[in-house]
Amino acid sequence: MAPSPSASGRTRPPARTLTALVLAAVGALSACSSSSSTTSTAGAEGGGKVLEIGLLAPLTGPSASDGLGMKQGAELAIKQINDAGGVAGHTFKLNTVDVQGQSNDAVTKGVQTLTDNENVKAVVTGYASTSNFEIDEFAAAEKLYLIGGNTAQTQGIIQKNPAKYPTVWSITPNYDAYGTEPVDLADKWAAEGLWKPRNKTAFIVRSDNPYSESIADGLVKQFTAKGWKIAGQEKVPFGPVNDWGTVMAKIRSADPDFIVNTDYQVANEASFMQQFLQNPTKSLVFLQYGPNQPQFFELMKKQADGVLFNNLAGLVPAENYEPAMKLQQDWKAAYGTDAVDPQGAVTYAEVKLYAEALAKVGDPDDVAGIGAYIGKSDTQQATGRVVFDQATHLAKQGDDFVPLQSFQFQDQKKVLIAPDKYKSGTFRLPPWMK
Amino acid sequence: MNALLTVDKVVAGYGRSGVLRGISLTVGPAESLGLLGPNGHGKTTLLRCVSGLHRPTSGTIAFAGRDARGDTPGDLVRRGLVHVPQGSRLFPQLSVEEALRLAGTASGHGKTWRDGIAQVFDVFPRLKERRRQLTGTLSGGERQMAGLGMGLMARPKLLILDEPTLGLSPKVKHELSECLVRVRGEVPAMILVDGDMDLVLDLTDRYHVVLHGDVVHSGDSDTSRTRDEMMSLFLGGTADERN
Amino acid sequence: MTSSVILATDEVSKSFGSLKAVDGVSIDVRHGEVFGLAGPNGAGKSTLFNLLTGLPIRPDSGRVLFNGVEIQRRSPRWIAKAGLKRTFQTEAVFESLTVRDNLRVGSAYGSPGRPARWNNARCEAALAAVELGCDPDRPAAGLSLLDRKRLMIACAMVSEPAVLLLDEPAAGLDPADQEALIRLLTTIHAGGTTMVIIEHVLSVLSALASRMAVLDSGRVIVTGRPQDVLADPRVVEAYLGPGAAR
Amino acid sequence: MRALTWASWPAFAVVLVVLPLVFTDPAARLLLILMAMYGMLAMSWNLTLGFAGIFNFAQIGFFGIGAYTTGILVTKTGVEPWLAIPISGVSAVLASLVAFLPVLRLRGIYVGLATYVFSQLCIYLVLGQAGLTGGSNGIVGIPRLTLGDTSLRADGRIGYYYLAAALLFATVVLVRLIVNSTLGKSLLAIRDNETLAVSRGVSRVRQHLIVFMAGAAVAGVAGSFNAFLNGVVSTDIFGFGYLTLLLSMIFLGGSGSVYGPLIGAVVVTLVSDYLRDAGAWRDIVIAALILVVLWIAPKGLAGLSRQALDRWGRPTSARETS
Amino acid sequence: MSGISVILMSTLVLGGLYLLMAAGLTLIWSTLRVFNFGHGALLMFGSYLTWSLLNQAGLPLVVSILGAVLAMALIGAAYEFLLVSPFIKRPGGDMTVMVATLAATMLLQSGAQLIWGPEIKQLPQLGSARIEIAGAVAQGTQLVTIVLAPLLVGVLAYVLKRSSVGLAVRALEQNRDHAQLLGIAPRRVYLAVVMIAVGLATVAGALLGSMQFISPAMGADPLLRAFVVLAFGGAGSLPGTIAGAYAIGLLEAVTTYHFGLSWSPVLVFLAMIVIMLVRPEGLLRSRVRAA
Repeated sequence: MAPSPSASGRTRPPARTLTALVLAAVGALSACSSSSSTTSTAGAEGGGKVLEIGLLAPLTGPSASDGLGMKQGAELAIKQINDAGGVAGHTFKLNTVDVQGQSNDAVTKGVQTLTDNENVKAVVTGYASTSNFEIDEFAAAEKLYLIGGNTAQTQGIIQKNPAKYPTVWSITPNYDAYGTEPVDLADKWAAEGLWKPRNKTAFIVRSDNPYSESIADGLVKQFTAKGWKIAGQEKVPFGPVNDWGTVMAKIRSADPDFIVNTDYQVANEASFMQQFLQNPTKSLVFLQYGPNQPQFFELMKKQADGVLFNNLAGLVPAENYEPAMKLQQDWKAAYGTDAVDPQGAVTYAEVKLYAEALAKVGDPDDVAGIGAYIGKSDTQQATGRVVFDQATHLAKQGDDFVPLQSFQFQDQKKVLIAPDKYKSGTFRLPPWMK
Repeated sequence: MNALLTVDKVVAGYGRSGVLRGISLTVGPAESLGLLGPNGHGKTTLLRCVSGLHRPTSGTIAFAGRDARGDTPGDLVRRGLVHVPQGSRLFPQLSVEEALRLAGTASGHGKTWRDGIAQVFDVFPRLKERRRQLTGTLSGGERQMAGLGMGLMARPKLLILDEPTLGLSPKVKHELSECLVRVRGEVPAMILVDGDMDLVLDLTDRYHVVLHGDVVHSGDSDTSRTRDEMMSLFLGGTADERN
Repeated sequence: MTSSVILATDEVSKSFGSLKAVDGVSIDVRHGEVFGLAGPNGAGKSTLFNLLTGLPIRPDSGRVLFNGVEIQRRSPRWIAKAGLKRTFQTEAVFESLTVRDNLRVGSAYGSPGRPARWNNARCEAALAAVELGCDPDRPAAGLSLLDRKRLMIACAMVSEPAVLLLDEPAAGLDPADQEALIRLLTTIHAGGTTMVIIEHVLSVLSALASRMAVLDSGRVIVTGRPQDVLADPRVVEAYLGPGAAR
Repeated sequence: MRALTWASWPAFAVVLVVLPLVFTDPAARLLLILMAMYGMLAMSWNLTLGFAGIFNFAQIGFFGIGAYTTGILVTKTGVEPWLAIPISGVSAVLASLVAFLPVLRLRGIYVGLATYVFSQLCIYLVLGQAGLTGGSNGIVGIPRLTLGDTSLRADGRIGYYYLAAALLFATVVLVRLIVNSTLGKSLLAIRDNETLAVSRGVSRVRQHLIVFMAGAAVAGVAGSFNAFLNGVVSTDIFGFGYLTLLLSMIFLGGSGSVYGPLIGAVVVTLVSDYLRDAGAWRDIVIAALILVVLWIAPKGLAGLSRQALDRWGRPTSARETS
Repeated sequence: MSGISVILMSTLVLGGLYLLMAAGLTLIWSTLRVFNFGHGALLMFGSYLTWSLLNQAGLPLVVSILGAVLAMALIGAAYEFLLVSPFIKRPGGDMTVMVATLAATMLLQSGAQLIWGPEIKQLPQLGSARIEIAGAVAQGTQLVTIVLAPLLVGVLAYVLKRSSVGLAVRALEQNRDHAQLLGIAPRRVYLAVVMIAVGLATVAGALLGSMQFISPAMGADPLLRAFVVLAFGGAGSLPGTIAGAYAIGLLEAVTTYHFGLSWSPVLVFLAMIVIMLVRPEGLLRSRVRAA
């Protein structure tokens, strides 16, 4: 297509702009391709010594503190491995990609970056997207992908055809226990006389995302099965929730025995709790996941006392469990705190698991071999004993495998109150109920 | 002679169209100058240049013995050059009293604005009646009075009035021209532009006719020849031919 | 007699707040003539033009008849397409378009029915008609004042309007340019275009118009042949103040 | 000079064809694809924003609606994927009719507010219709485009590159056609002086609607392409991130020219890729770049390059005589 | 019963926050004819500055807020100087200014992330006062917001009504040319207006940072709501803005209570679009003007 023939006098701009454009594009692209080729020479030639481990982590956005934990965990593991002289003649380097607010877009870009990069031999994460769609991408690209969170989604994707995903393994177990444990514990405490429910009613707050929804659904089912009444439910949009006022009003008018909020984002849960405490009801409060993050306690301090929460994937804080104690020491040496970030424990374990597999298989390009080795492995990690279920590629759950740890803040400390095998304290009535 | 205002060879325009083509004039410290001439020939642009709203392309403007070209309208107002612009939009949401007070404080008479308002109310008793009314709701004549009053609030050494009777009915025009006589008594020097030639000639000492961005004719305001010239200018042909 | 009237207003009025800008104005413009509209500043001339073209205001009362059809409720675009084209007091052209594209827009959207095919020849003819000798591919922004006025007129003429409304075409021009413009308008009129011209300077009108009306304070005070109108004492009073007619 | 123009289109096409053969690295290919897609979006947005002077912030909405149309069609209805591309364009055009409502009555920045809110509303509607759109989860598992048995992803996404290049080429042709047509001239006329334009018989509403719909069609197709490229769609596609990214492309490149936004797309894509690991510094650099360009070169990089070429090509310019 | 009181309390808190934002936006819009897309980012930055003065410089809370307001007013002056005045006089300058303020948003947000990190922060409660009305509780910062926001904006409105500076601002809004001829220097007034507006946004930021959390993106939501307030109350009229802010607060509280947090924004935005279509000059504008 050409400009209209009558326009004889002003035919220059397109030609000139086009030239400029092409020049700019070619110049810029050659610059960029040369930069990418420098990285490829580092690894491609003769089984060069440095391997990259990709990390997908939300370094910015609402889950940034989880992302920081993931990064710290992976970095600590890599440093330890490199300091010990590497694995099978290779040392590791971390290649971190920010998945921001876990948006599909950002995750996709991150996945593309990592799958396009030949040097990246394995990718680890605590969690990346909310739907774990990236599992298919990594499987298609035949990259090793070790994942932590959103196990319901992982299970949904993998169990249709586990053979299609030989390189994808989740070191976090099935979340079903999240949907039952709080109910079972509440009944247990009532039976032990630690707590007297007035009418066995529960109020459930959920966030509009698959993780919160599936846990909330599980809880509703379990509450009903155990003879509880659901006094009310409220769904909030996924993302920052600033004003819980109307939700609180509904909670107060329902006046339940037990309040569960499955919105896992730490800021939302902290503001939920702060606003609840302005005018509390005589209810137990259970917050899904968020209080595990150190930031929750930093924001809440004394106000955190009494809050119940649990975790399937964090470090097992038991004095008699050696891998966990070792990580805690190393973490303190590296980062100055013995509050090991739960996501850090996950990525730490993932890197260690990969290193172990690589040591056995030897060739980092034998992705299938490494994947197969990991699938059959049985290791003691800081998060518990990791053995994989072949039908779902998830780690097995249970007190003898990866335990579900339940906590309560007591006297401004995080106290493990279940399971009995590891526990360091017992449930107490929260201060607002006294 | 020591002129209060000197405009020398000023060229100005908007974009590429030239409006003023090297116009020159002076106003003495106690003099009243009239500008006559049809629309679109540069009178308003000249006034905007003088009061600093518009930058001339070339030429010099001096006020009270100082070069005024770099001055903002605010600087000039505080030095005593006050321009009451054409049209009477004023500040529709300000009351008469607020508008007058603003004119006083903005021109640097923050301490004595109350006295100023009292004086303005002496000149325009009508404004006193309307003091609480928003200027947007005033009649056309009253709005012109408010505009003039705001001009007086700045205690001008030179007051520039651009078409004060524009769009007024004959009756209101007559009323306003009486006010203008009083205004003339309050200010040392004045430039008056108006479509009503009689009014201009009554209130000024000298006049210029501005055509095509330059002064084409000047004279003393009391000569009767002025009328004949203006007629030929506006109506084509001279009065003699028509008689 | 009535059959030759192409554009007429019938008791048209428009107020802005308390100001009666146009107050019961009735004029009629005949086929092929040049009709002048005069009056001092603020008399309501431009407002009347706005009412004729519906842009951007409509009359409060009264009718506007174009070829016998009431158009006072029609959209400005409809009126333009029907063949009533105006120019503006400020020399308005589309500054970011070239001279050629100014004409192209005028032709493509202003013509009644389907516009004739736009080509070089039409562009050149339009430029020749207004004696605009510049490079048609230069931006309109750089033209001199007179050339902008020429372009504005050409842009209106290129759609072959039935009536051309000119709002103070001579404003801002020096005498030589004014002469050139009057010559140009005479030529265009000789080509058969009906014109209504607003002009403050009556001498320009007397050179062009066959009939004229003088407005003051929104009302028509005199209508007639220029030489009669100029001699009327009411006109002198309107222009020069009450004392002038003595 | 005329010959050069005639030659420039084939030359442009040749460059588009050859580029991926020069840059075989998958990362560089991906960058080329993104440049082409953003180029399409930015150029089509500039039709309304730059040429027509409409504060249209709904373009991101059209992009997202195109993407969601494709996502829903191919995952829920089994429509032939290739067919989803034009359908997405059409659905974006339909959406543009709704978004155009504010343009009927509002002016200037108010149009900006209303159209921005339109894009925000898209987010909430998508979240509200979770059954269809997957809610905050988005739509995942969108099958990739294939040609015969070959996936467009194969060989470092070369298929996607050529699809993007073809779409970009078509967009450039479309934008040039519009800009050079009487429609394009009338848009400038309305922007310069609406009253005069209306008095010349130009209908603001009609002309603006046409260009609004044309821009929306391109954005819808780009959205569809994006859905196939990524295999997922989620609500971030309506978000502030894309908005600022594309605006910076348009204004960095120069909103007054046809190719400015394309230049901007190339530059911003490269800069943001180069600073991929720089975290927050990336946005700081891009924002600073925009501000510097706005300060020193109001017409953007395109204006700068034009100035440079003018000086270089025609040392004694006789363009302005007066 | 408690539903109504909760809605009312929510209205007062939300309305107060939106009011602080929207009043500044309105002021800037009516005098400079600029929609400041960076207002949310300025709020965020003010909030962080308050946090720093409190936790890093160790100042008392109230002093920190005042210090942040002053510091932000200076940043506001730089903002006007660098981002608004260079562009505003250009042809098509309104769009350029808008892009410049968007770029400023990017700069401030990323800058905040670099300076303060991605982790959220919080300011302590402002006081411990607490009232309870029919089951609805307001305490600490909420209570301060309920009182302070209308007080500040009311004082501002009164100052604009009575003082010479206020007269100058209003005159400039209504007739820029004539205002200059009276001796008003527009640039100085613009500067003052931007500084006041940014100061108000900082107060809003401190309140928000205490009731909720401080994060780089915290300003986006209040900005969007403030836009809705402007559409509702008619940009450029302070009384309209006051009414609009509480109307939007009420609308939001009611819709949140009855339709949930997910649907409330949809309904609020729909209301805004409908109002803009039906009454582009703002729903409340003419009535307030006539009063």
